[in-house]
Amino acid sequence: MSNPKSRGFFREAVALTSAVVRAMRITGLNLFRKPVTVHYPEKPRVYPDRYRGLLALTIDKETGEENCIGCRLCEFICPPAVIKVEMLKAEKRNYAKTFTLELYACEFCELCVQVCPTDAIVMTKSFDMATSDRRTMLLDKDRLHAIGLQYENSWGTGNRLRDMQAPPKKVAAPEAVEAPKAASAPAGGEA
Amino acid sequence: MTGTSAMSPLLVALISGGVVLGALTGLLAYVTLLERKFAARMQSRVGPYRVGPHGLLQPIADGVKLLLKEHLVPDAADKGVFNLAPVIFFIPCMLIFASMPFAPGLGVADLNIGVLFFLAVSSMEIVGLFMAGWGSNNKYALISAMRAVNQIISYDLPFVMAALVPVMLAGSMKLSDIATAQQGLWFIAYPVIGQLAFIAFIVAGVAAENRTPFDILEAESELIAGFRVEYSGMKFAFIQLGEYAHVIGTSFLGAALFLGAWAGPGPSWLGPLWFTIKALLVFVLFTWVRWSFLRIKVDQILSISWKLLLPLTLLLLLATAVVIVIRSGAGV
Amino acid sequence: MSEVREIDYTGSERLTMNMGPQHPSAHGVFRAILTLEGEKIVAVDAVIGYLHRCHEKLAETLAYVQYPSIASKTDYVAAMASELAYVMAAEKIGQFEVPKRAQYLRVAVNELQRVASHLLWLGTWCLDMGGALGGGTSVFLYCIREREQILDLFESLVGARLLYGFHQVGGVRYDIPTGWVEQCRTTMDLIEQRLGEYESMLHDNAFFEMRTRGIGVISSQLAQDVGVCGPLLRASGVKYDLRRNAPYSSYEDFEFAVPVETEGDCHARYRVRMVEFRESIRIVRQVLDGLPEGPISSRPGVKSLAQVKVPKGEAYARVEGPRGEVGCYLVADGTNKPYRMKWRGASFSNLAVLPHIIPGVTVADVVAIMGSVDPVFGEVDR
Amino acid sequence: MTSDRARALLSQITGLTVADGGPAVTVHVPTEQLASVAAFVKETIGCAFFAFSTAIDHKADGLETVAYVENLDDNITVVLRAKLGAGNICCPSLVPVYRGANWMERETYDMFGVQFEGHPDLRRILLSDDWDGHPLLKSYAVDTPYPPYR
Repeated sequence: MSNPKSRGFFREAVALTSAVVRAMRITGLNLFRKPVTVHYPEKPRVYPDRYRGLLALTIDKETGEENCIGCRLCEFICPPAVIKVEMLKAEKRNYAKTFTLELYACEFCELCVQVCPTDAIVMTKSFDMATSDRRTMLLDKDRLHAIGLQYENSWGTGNRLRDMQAPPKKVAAPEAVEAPKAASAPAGGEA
Repeated sequence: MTGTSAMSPLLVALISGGVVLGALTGLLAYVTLLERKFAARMQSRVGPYRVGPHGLLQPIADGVKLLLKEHLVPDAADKGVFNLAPVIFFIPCMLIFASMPFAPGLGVADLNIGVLFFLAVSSMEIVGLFMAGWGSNNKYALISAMRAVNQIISYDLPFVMAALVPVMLAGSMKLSDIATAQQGLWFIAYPVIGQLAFIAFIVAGVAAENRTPFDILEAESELIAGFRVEYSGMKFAFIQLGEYAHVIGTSFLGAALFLGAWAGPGPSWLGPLWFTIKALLVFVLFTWVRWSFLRIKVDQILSISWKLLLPLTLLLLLATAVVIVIRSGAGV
Repeated sequence: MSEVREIDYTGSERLTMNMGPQHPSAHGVFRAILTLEGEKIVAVDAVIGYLHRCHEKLAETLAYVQYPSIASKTDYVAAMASELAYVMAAEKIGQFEVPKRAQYLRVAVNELQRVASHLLWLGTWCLDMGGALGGGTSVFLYCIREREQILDLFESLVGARLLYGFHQVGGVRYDIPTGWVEQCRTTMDLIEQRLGEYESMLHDNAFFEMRTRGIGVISSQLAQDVGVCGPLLRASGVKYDLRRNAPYSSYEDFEFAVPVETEGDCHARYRVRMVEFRESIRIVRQVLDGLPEGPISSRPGVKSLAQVKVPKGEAYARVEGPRGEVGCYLVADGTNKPYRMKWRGASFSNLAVLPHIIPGVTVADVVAIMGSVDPVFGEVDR
Repeated sequence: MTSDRARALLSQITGLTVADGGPAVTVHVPTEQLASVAAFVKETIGCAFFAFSTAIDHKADGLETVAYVENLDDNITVVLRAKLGAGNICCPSLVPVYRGANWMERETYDMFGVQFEGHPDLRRILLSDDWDGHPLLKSYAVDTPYPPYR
């Protein structure tokens, strides 16, 4: 306050006027720019390949079998502990007897995807999960499979993520480092 | 009131008052939409969009919403004052249109002291405002009311001075006379004096309407919403409507004083339309100023008023007087 | 402060006013109990803790592989900085090496984060001073518009827009996708151009100067005594930047200027941050030019909880976040979980200076000072 | 002033143990000497910048307070560590020396229950005033059925 006061009548008048002109020029300039608003529900957003959205379980495209072997790695790694898995032992391979995911507490850190040895759990390119009932956010195995079929899956799967973070010893293949954008096909069972 | 001499003057006044009020309410509602759309485009947004095509029904939705809202009265409020304040605030804001001639002969009461009436009535809103601030029994509202008294008193002076320049040039306080005097040359086109007076009018007008950068009494980021923080529902709507009525009234006054009122190309019945368009232009200018600046503090507002604006407008008045003397001397 | 608290709140000429916890300018949930004489503030009591989420206790229960993605929630406006501080502390104790490419990527995301965070600061600060129904909103929305571009960059890099989980012990989790470098360059050019627009709205603007010059002066002595850091410290005339004075993550490879102002008022903080914008953009460009090839992590991708074990020891890792020194003090006991973790939130120390500078100013100045301090309450309360 | 010089200066004071190695000068201070050593560090070594202070719960060995102070001009970090001893929760306050210790010590009191003697305003800061116990103590039970937080 001391500064403008000491400037004198005409200096202050000139300073005020130039401030007015410059500020109004910028707002006037933006008047003719295209609005950046996206009319969301009508016009879908474009999601990048690595989008971390709703979680889903995958089904092997060829055999039609679920990929999850119920190993519970995702349950252990989950920081907010939203995943609960029970293992069902079988002859050839194991299955998840139950698989529940409390989506309302999930923090979408993608650690469960990263640790999955069979690429069974993935993230999808969707965040349309608004609901008026909390219970619908408690996802069981069937819901997770349905979400996986309903929405486009993101690029990240366990094997891809671990390949990308390849340790120095294995000498990362250049395409593994540069591939992300190209290899955006929906994650299938490639375990 | 030419051509309606068959009817009694009271009836004419009632009818025209009703027409003006009705038209005004519609105008006010849609002026809010205009401001919101304009501000949105300045900020790279689209503004109201969902209600009706491109948000055209938004003002109606807003009105209905405010009608249905619950009326909350704070427990410790001074109930009488609290409930009365929006009305007291609203009436002068609407009353300012009484002296406004929308076309030659079309108006409620084209008083011969029209400008003075406008200025006097528009300053009366401070009473309602102070009542609202005091009656709410809220510290934010109280501080806001105190600031309001400071600000409006100090800005009425430069506002009057700026409005006096066209009055002096026209030689009359009657708004229709001022409009007629601008048939040849609008007062804003008067070299130097006209433009400076218009700028001073806009600045003082912005301050008198409590809009950014002079909205210290509303000041959402400090005083939340100042004097209206406790109001809800229709009482809030009254305050809001009153504010917009004041802004639009000032815009009409600006158009009448500086932009030649109803003068414009085309037949004379287009006059009211031209007048409204000019008033909306002034309104858009107010809006543009509002959405371009940061708010300044109360002491700075006062110092701008007393140290900058008042001397400037006084000088302007002096210059106008000199011009008038020279012109009349040349005429004689 | 004690001398402030002793003032009688019920003095006859005084008004006690609560600013917050729910207040448009509280920047979250901050409660300042102001004692006013007219519009002048004579005493302030700051109440924090409304956003306390037990981060330090939580860190004792979560493994080193889990916590980095939670660390981003301390300072949610600059998530990358707090993640980096945590993993750097673990790397310091375990003496894990970090590949050069990972270090450069860390620098890139941290500088992008600084630009994003400063954009949010500029916007919200102008919102404080200009009001939600005035020019402040315009600046705010312009800033948010540009910040979105940076969030888009993060989204295509990590997949998330706010809480990233980008860092991990020994490197980073994500490599850049194809086309990211070009996208980043375009964004940087755009933001640099738009910064000029903000400056022409604010710089030398008489209205802006009236609100900021000479307001909330922090002397360099007070700043150091309280532990004020980051742009606030530099605006008070102390030339101290961790990126320069204690380089980490290959910051020594890059050229950048450390702006210093001596006034210590709100306007000085504004000038410091405006220079930092441009310096950050400069660093990002240097990273993109000199990004080395190679692995992004010195350790195999995380597969299990016990994968990262840190030997017994303790370390204090510091990162120059957008708000200043983000420090993580870690005590490890040889298991896969820390024994004790302490966040030194930059905002916590910055906010602690408020009781020293607020008495004597007016209500309108409080919001300007709050905004110039730029607190993020996730980091204050943790 | 350099780190080595600071080390030498500090090791001359009786009662202090200066840990060797590391970029930071770590000093183990007896509790009763804490305030005077802090004043010495501030005035003589020039560590005007108060970074942070906290405490560590060593279970049976009791609490230990840690304070980081820095000399920004010469890049010296001094770590003041004081073992309170088992069962002892009293510690002299650093607020008379560093004003920044005010909130930091309030937080330490809040989380560990350390009673800072000479602190002008020792209240809880993050938790509410009616909170029971001091949560960052290792003995503080987190009573929750969810496995990772048990």
